[in-house]
Amino acid sequence: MSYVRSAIRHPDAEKNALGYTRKEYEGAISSLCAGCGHDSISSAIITVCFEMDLEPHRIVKLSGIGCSSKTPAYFLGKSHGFNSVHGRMPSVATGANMANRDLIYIGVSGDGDTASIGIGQFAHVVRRNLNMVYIVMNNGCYGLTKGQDSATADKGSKTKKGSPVVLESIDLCEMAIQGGAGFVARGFSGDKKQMIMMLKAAISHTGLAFVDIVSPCVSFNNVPSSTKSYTWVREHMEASHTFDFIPYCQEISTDYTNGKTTPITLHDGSTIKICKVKNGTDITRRSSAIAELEKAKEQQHILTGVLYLDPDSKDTHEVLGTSAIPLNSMTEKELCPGNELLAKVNDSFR
Amino acid sequence: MSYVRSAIRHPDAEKNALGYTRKEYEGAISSLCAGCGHDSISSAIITVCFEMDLEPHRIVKLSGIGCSSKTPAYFLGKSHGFNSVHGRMPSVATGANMANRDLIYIGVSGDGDTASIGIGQFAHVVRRNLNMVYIVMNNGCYGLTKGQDSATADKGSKTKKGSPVVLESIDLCEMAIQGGAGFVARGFSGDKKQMIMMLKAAISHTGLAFVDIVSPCVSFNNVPSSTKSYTWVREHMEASHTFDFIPYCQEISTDYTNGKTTPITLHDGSTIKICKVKNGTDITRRSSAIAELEKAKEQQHILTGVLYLDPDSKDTHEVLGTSAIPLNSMTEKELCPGNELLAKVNDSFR
Amino acid sequence: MKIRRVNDFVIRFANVNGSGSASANDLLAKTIFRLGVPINPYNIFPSNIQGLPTWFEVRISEKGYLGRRGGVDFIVAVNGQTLRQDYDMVQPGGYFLYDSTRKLPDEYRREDITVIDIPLTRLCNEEFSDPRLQQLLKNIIYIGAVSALLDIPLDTVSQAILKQFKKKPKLAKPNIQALKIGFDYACAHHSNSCGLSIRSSTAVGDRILMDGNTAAGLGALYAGATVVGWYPITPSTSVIETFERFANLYRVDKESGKKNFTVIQAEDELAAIGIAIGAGWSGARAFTATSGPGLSLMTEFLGLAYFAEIPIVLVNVQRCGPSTGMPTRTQQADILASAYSSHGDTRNVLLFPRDPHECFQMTADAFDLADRLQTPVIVMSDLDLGMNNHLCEALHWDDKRKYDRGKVMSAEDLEALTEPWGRYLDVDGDGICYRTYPGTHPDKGAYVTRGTSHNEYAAYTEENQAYERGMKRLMGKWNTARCLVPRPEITIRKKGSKIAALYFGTTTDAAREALDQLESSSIFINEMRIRAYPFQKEVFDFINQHDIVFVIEQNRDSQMKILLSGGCRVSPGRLIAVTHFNGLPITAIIIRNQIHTALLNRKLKQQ
Amino acid sequence: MKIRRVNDFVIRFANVNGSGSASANDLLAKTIFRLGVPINPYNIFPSNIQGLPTWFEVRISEKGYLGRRGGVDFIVAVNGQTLRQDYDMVQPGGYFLYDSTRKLPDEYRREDITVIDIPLTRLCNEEFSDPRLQQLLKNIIYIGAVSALLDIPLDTVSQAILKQFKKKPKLAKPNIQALKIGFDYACAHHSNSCGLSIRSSTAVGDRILMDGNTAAGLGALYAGATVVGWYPITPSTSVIETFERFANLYRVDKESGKKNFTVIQAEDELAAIGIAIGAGWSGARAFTATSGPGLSLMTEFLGLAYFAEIPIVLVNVQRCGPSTGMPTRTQQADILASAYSSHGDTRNVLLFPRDPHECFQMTADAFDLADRLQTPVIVMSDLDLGMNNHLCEALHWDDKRKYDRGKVMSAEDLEALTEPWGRYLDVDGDGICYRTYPGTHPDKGAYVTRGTSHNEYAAYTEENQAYERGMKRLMGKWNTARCLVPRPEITIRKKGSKIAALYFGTTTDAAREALDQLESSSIFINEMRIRAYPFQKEVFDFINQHDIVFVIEQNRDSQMKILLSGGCRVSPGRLIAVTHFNGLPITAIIIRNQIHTALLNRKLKQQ
Ligand SMILES: Cc1ncc(C[n+]2csc(CCOP(=O)(O)OP(=O)(O)O)c2C)c(N)n1
Ligand SMILES: Cc1ncc(C[n+]2csc(CCOP(=O)(O)OP(=O)(O)O)c2C)c(N)n1
Ligand code: SF4
Ligand code: SF4
Ligand SMILES: [Mg+2]
Ligand SMILES: [Mg+2]
Repeated sequence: MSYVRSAIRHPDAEKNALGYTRKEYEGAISSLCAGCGHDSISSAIITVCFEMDLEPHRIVKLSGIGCSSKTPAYFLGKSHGFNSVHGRMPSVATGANMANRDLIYIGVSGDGDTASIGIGQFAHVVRRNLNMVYIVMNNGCYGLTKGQDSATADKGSKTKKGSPVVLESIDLCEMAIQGGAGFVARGFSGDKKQMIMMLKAAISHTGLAFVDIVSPCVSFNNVPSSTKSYTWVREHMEASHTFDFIPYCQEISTDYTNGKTTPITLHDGSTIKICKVKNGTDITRRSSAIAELEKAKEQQHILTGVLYLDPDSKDTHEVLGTSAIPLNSMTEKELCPGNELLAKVNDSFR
Repeated sequence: MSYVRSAIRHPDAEKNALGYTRKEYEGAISSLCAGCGHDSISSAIITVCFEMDLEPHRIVKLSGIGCSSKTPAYFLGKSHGFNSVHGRMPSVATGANMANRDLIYIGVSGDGDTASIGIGQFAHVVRRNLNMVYIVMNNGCYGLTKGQDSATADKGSKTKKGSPVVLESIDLCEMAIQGGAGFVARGFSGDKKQMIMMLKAAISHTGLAFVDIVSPCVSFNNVPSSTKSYTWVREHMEASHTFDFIPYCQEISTDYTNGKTTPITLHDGSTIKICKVKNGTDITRRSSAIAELEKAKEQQHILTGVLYLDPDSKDTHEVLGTSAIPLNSMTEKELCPGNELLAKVNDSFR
Repeated sequence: MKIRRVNDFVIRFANVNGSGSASANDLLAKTIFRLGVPINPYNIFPSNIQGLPTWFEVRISEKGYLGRRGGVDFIVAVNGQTLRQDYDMVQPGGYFLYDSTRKLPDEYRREDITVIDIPLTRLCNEEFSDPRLQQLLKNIIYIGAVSALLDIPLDTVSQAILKQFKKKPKLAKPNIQALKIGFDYACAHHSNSCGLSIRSSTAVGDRILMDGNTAAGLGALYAGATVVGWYPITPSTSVIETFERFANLYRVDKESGKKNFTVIQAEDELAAIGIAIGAGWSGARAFTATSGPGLSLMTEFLGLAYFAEIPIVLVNVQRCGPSTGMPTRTQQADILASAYSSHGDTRNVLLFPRDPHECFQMTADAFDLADRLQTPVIVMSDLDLGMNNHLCEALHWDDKRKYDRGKVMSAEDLEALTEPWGRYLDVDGDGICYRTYPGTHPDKGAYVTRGTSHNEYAAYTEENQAYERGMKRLMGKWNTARCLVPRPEITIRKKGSKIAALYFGTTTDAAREALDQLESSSIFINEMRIRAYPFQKEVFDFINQHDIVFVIEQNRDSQMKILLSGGCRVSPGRLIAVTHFNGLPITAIIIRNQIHTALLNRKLKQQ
Repeated sequence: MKIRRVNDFVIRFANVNGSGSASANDLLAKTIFRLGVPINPYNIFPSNIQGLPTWFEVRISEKGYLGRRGGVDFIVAVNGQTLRQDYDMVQPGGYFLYDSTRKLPDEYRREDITVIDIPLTRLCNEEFSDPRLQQLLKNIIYIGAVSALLDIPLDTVSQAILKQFKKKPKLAKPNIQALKIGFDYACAHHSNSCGLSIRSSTAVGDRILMDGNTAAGLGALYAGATVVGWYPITPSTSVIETFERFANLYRVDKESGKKNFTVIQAEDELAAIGIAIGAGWSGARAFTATSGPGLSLMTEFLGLAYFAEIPIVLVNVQRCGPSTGMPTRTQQADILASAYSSHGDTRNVLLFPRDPHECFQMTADAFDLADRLQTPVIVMSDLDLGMNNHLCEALHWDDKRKYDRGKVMSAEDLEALTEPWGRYLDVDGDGICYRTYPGTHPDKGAYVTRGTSHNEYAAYTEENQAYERGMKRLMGKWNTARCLVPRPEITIRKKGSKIAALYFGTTTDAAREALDQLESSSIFINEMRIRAYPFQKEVFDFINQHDIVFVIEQNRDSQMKILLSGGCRVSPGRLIAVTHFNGLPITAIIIRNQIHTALLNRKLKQQ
C-alpha cells in the first residue's frame, strides 16, 4: 500500500495538506447494525478523502435507498449529499454532474438498489461513462427490508432463511466492463487496505469508476453458506493481481520502476501499478478482463482488485463537448440569446 | 437448412400436419414502411410456426411499444396477443406464463424497447429464465419516434442525421448470456434461412431463448455508414458456425452423424447440430461464448448464429416448483383451503 | 393522586429496536388479550434494523375502544436514549418503571407520578451468564414485573411463554425463570404501588388478534390468487410473506409436492404489477401489494389495466408520504394517487377496510370485483392496520362461495355464438364485455390486447368515434362498479340531527369513540363509514341530509373530501375537514377537539 | 348552391403519410398566411411512419377565428384508401378535388357538391420521369391547381417555393414547373368552378406562424435552461429537438466550440426527470418534456422534487389517453395526473398556455417560478398546440429581464449569517427557504437532500412534530404559489349576466368563437380563462358571481371541473361540464351546441 501518510503521528489531531483532521471528513453517527460491512466502507471513504487532501465541500455524495444508501449521512458531513429514491441515484448524479463538472461525485448504492430496481439506470450511467465513483455495497440481500435475496445473491448460495438461491446472479463488474465503464474494481469490506487503494484510484480516474464491494449484512446474510458472508469471502477471495496506487504528487520511488510491474497513468496524473498479473491478463483490454471474471466464476472464486481500466476513457462532458465552465455558474450573459436574435427567429416563422 | 418442407407443393394451399395453410398463421396487413426489416422477421415467424405445425391458439405473442412491437398484429392472427407498454413486455410475459405454462410464448421487442427503457425487465426475465422466445428487432434506432439513436447503435456508427454515435453500445446477446438465458442467438432480417432455423431451435428450447435480429430501419437508419444498415451487415456478418436444426419427429439422416458436428438435444427432443465451429468455441460454455462475442466486436464483425446454448437450462416453473397443471385452470377445489382450516388459523391468533 | 383503573389504561414500552423486546412486549399483550380484555397494541418503530428507539404501546379497554387513545398511564422505560422523553410523557398520576441498575439522575423530579425502580440488568446478570440470553431475558424480567404490578397471575404469563416456545421447549425454561425473577422482585418491593390492574373478562369473546397484512394475505389465498408479483417495501411486505407462508402450508399438492401458486419477487414495482397484469389477462387470479413509492411506480401500468380492462388486485398499504417520507409511520394519504392513478381519463376502484377482518373480506371480494369489472381494484390498507395487531371478528369463509370470475367465454360459449364475438362489445349494457383467456379455442376468441385505442373487436383504431364509444362504455362500467362495491355503513345517532361525520378505514375506531364522547355531552353526530370508491348515491344523500359533515381522515390535504367534492354534488362549507397527519394514528381526543372547535366557531358565527 | 366565400372557409387535404404531402400542404398554408390571411392549419396523422391515411386541414378566417371550425368546404382527395369518406364529408355546396387519372366510381353521385377532376398522376408522369420525384411533385401539382381555384396568384406560391428551397435551388425548378402544370390545368379546365377565394389582407399583422413545441423549446432556451434530460415520445419530442437545434446555433462558445448546455437522451422517463432533478438541485436550470405514459413514469420523482423542494420544469404535451391511447391525437386529460402526481400529500404547480406565444412565455416563466418556489412547475401544453402551427403574437424577450433564481445563498451570504442556516427553515414566512448549491462554501451550507422526512436543518427525523411542521410549511408555500402564478383572464361580456364559461389552453379559440356566436344570438356569457393552478381567489369569485358556469375542456371526466371542485368552494350544479374528448380539437360548434342544450334544459326545468 502506498497512499501517503502524513509525517505527523498524533492519531487524533493528524492533519492533511489542507489542514483538516480526519474528523472533518466524518459524518453523523451511523444507525446501521453493529458490525455491518457498510460502516467499514464509509470509514474507508473517509480515510481516502482525508488522505487525498480532497476539499470536502468539493465532493458530492449521492445514493438511492437502502441501508447502504443511508451511509452518505455517515461520512463527509461537510459535503452536499443527495439521498434520492430507490434505484435512481445514477440519473440524479448525471444531472448534478452535468450542472457542475468541477466537483467530485461519489455515488453509493446497494445491490438491491443497483442490480434490481436500478439496473437500467446503472447500465446507462455506465454507458454514458459519467465522471463519478459508483460504489455498490454488495451484501446479496435487501438489508433495509429485512433480508430478501437480491439479484447478486449467488445461485445455490444459502441465506439465513436456509433455502438456496435459485436464480442466476448478476455480476455488476462484468456488466460495467461490457457497458463502457472506464474503471472497474471489486473489493471486500473486510479488506480495508485494498479498498482504500482502489477507491483512491477510482477517484483519480476520469469517467465512470465502478467499485463493487462485498459487504456482509450481519443481520440477514452472514451465515457461512452465503457467498456474501465474512467467512465465505475470506475463504474464496482471490486478488486478480496486487497493485499500487501512486498519487500524482508523490515522487515515484525506484522499487516501482522495475520490469515486473505495469504502470498505468490516470487522468489526474496519478499512477496505478499492476504487479503480479495472473496468466497474462491485460486489465486494459475488455475481453481479457471479462474472461478473467468468467473464469473466476467457474472456479467459485471472488476476483478482487482493479479488474478493468481504460486510461483513455472519455467522460460524458468530453464526449458531448460541454463547456469547461460549470453550467450552473452561467448567467443571462452566456445563456440568453437576446431579443434581437429572437426577432430574427420570428421572421423565420413568417 | 433442414426444417421439414411438407411434400405437397402448391405454394398457396400447402398445408402443414395440422391441416393449416400458411395463410392461417398470418395476421393483419402490416402498417410498417415498405422494406422494413421487421416485416421479414414477421414473415419468418409465420413460416416457423407453420412449418413446426404449432397450433396458433396455443401461442401467445407479446410486445412492448415501437414499430417492432406492432408486429404481433401482423403475424399469427389466431393467437392471443398483448401489446403492452414501452419496455415492459417481459413482466407481462412472466405473468402470462406463470398463469398458463402450457402455451408457447413469443415476445417481440425493439432495441429501444429492450436496451433502454426495458433493460431492467430484460435482464431480469433472462435471469428468471422464463420459458419464452424473446426476439429483439434490432435497428439501432427508435423507429416509431422518428429515428433517434438507441443504445444498441454502435459507437462511431453514423446515422442518417450524420453525427457519429458517441456512446458505447449495449450488446444484448452478451448480456443475455451473462444473465442466465439458456439460449442466445443473433440473426439478420436479410438472412431468412438462418432466422428460420434459429427461431425453430429457440421455440424448441425450454427456458429463455433470446434472439437478437439485426433489422434495418429503411426510414431512419439505413445509410451505409450505419452498422445496422443492410449494406453494412451484409459486409460484416460472420457466422459463428453453421448449424442445423432437426425437429424431434424427423429421422436423423446419416450425413449428420459424422464426426465434424456436435449434436445438442433440446428440451422437446429436437436436435441442433453445430458444424464448422471456429477455433474451438464451445457454445455450451458461457465464458467461451462471451469471449467469441468480444473478439468479434474487436474485429468489427457481427457474429451471427446460435451463440450460446445450455441444454440443461431450467425454466422459472421448474426452478420454483410450480404445478404442472396451469394455474389459471384451477378452481375453488384446488385453491381454497376452506373454512375448517380457517378456524384453525383463527385459533393461532388467539 | 395515582391513576387507579381496571382494564382501562395505556401502557407503553420504550425499547431499542433489534433487542428482542418486540416479542417480550407482545407476550404481555397476548396475555392480557387471552384474559379476555380488549387491547389495541401499537408499534412505533424506526426505519432501520437495529439500535434506534422503538416504542410499543398497548391500549387496554374493557369497553372495547380500539383506536389509539393518546397519553400514557404506565411507561416501561428501558431505553437510555429516550429516558427523559419517556419520563416526561407519563400522564399525571401515572407510573414510570425503569432499570434502576443505573440510578435515575437527580433532575428527574416529577412529584405527580409513581416511579417504580427495578434493577433489571443487575437481576438479569446475576442469574444468567450467556450474554446473548442476557439481552433477551432482561426483557422478560420486566414483563414479569409488569405482570405483578398489573395483578396478572404469574401462571397466565407462564402459559403464554410455554405456548410461544412450544417448538423450542428448552428455551422456555430460562424465560419462565426470568419472568419469575421480575414478578417476585415487583411483589417484594412494589406491592400495592400500582393502581392499574387487569382483571379477566369476557369482553374479547370470539375475536382474534391479527394484523391486517396477515388478513389480506389470507384473503388473497382464500380468494384463489395464484400468481403474485411483488417487490419488498415497508409496510406492505408482510402481505406477500403471509400469503406465501400459508400457501406453502395449504397450497402444495400432496402428491407431486408442486405448488398451486407462484410468488415472483420482481426487480421493481413496475415489473411486479406487470406480472400481475400478465397473469390476470391470462385468467389467473393475480395480485400485488405495495406502499407509497411503489404505488407511484405502478402508475403507468395501472392506466394500461384500466384501459385494456384487465383484472388485478393491488393491496396498497399506505405509509407516510410524500416521497420516501416516513416509511414506518402511518397515513391515509394515497387516496387521490390511487383513485386517479395514471394520465388520461383513468379511474380506479378503491376499497377501504377498517380492521383485519375486513382486510380479509375485502381482499377476497376484491378478486371477485376485479374479475367482474375487469379492472384494477385497490385495497386501501395502511401501516397502522397492516403491521399492528388488531382485535377483530374471527375470519370466516363460506364454503359454498364460488369465485365470481366475471364474464369469461369458454370454448363452448364461443362455439355457441351466433354473432361475432367482440372483446370490447357491450352486449348487455352494463359496460362490461366478455373476455377470453389465451388458448381457449382454435379459431375463435383470439385478439390482441393493447393500451392503444381499439374498437369493439379489439382491432387497433384511430377512428375518433370508436375511441369515444369505448371511453363512454368505460364510464358506463364505472356506474356498474358503483352498484357492486360495498355500501357505506350509516349510523343515525339522532334522527333529524343536522350534524354528521364521515370516516373510513383505520380512522373508524377513534372516530366512533370520539362521537360516543360527544354524544355523552349531548352532541349527536350521525355517522357514515365509507367503504368504497366510486361513491354511491346514498353517500351523497347522507351528506346532503346534514348541514355539516365532518370528514375525518389521516392526511394533510383532506383527500377524501377532495374526492367527494369531485362529484360536484356537495355545497361549499358543508364538508369540514378533520385531519391528522403526523404519522401516528389519529386518536379520539384529536377528533373530539377538532369537532368541538369547529362547532364552537360555527355557533359564534351564527350568533 | 355553391359555397361562395372569401377568406373564410376550411380546406382539407387527404393524403398518405410519408409521401411528402406534408411539406406541399404546408406550402399552401404558408402562402395564404403570407398573403396576410389568418389561418389555422391542423394535421391529423397516424401513429406510424409511412403508408397510412393522414389529413391536413386549414381553416381560413379573415375574422381571425383560430380554433378548429368543423366541417370541410373544399377537400383535396388524393388518398385512394379514404376516398369515399373524404367525398362524404364535404359540406353541401362544397368542393371535391380528386386525381382523375383514375375515374371516380359510379356510386359517387352527390349532386350537392362540385367535383373538380384533375389527372394529377397523369400530368405528373408525363412531365417527370424520376419516380422518386414523381411522388413528391404530384403533391405540388395539386397545390398549383388549388392555388388557381382559390385565386391565389401563381407568383406568390412560386415565391414560397423559392424561399423553401433557398438552400437547394436545384430542387426549386421542378417544383415550380409542377406548380405551373397544376395551376394551368385548373385555369384551363375549371376556371370559375370554385366559389372560394383568397384575397390578400392585413389581418395577420405582425403575427407569426409557429408550433407550440418550438415556442416552448425557445422559451427554455431564453430562460437559461442548461441541462435537459429527456426520452423521445410523441408529441413532446420536438420541444427538446427545437431546444437543441437553437442551442446549437446560439449557445456554442465561439472560441472553444464548447456547448453552454447539454441534452441527455436518457434511457427512459424516470431517468429523464431524475437528470433534471439532479441538475436543478445543483443550481442549473433544468427541464424535461414528456407526454402521457412518460408523465406516469415520472410520478415517483415528481413526489421527490415536491418533498425535497427541487426546482424543475416539465413540459407536458398532452395526448389522448388513457395508457398509450391515441398517441397522435390531442386531449387535455392529464390535469389530475399532473396536479396530484405522486402518492402522499403532493401537489404540483400547473401553467396552461393557450398558444405558441404563451408556450414561449410560460415556459420561460416556469423557470422563474420553479426557482422561486423550489418545486416542479408543469407546463400543460397538448398535441394540438405543440405539433401544429398556430398564428400568434411574435415572440419577445425583454433584454433587461433577469433570471429569478429564487432564494439561494452564496458563500458571502453564508458568511454573513448570524444564525445557523437551515435548508428547510422558513425565515420570512412565505414557506420558501434558502438553499445552497453544492460546493458553495468550505464549511457552511452543506446538507443532505432526501425524500425522507427531515427537520428544518435537513437532518433525517422521524419526529412527528418536525414532519408536521414541514408539511404545514409546504402548504404555506402553496399559498405563496397562488400569488405568483399567472392570474385568470376575465372578460365580462355583459355586466350582471348570470351565465359564464371558463376554459383554458387550446380550448380558448373555439370557446371564444362559440361565445361570440352565442352573443350574436343575444346570449351573453361572461368568460374566464384559467392560466394556472393553484387557483386564485378571483377564480372562485368569478364562479360565484354567476349562477352557472360552463367548464369547457377536452377530456371525458371534466378534470378541470374536478380540480376546481376539490377546493370545495363551489355549489353543486353551478359548474356545468362541456367536454369533447375524441382526440380531435374541440370546435366552436360543439361548444355552442352543448351550451345551447344545457341552457334549454335549464329553462325547461325552471318553467
Ligand atoms: C420504489 C421503492 N420500492 C421499494 C422500497 C423499499 N426498499 C427500501 S430499501 C430496499 C432494498 C435495499 O436493498 P439494497 O439496495 O441491497 O440495500 P441494503 O439495505 O442491502 O444495503 C427496498 C426494496 C423503496 N424504498 N422504494
Ligand atoms: C413510456 C413511453 N415512453 C416513450 C414512448 C414513445 N415511444 C414509442 S416507440 C419508442 C421507441 C421504439 O424504439 P424501438 O423499441 O427500437 O422500436 P422500433 O420502432 O425501432 O422498432 C418510443 C420512445 C412510449 N410509447 N412510452
Ligand atoms: S440490516 Fe444488514 S445491511 Fe442493514 S445495517 Fe444491518 S447489517 Fe447492515
Ligand atoms: S420507421 Fe423504420 S422501423 Fe419503423 S416501420 Fe419504418 S422502417 Fe421499420
Ligand atoms: Mg443489499
Ligand atoms: Mg429500434
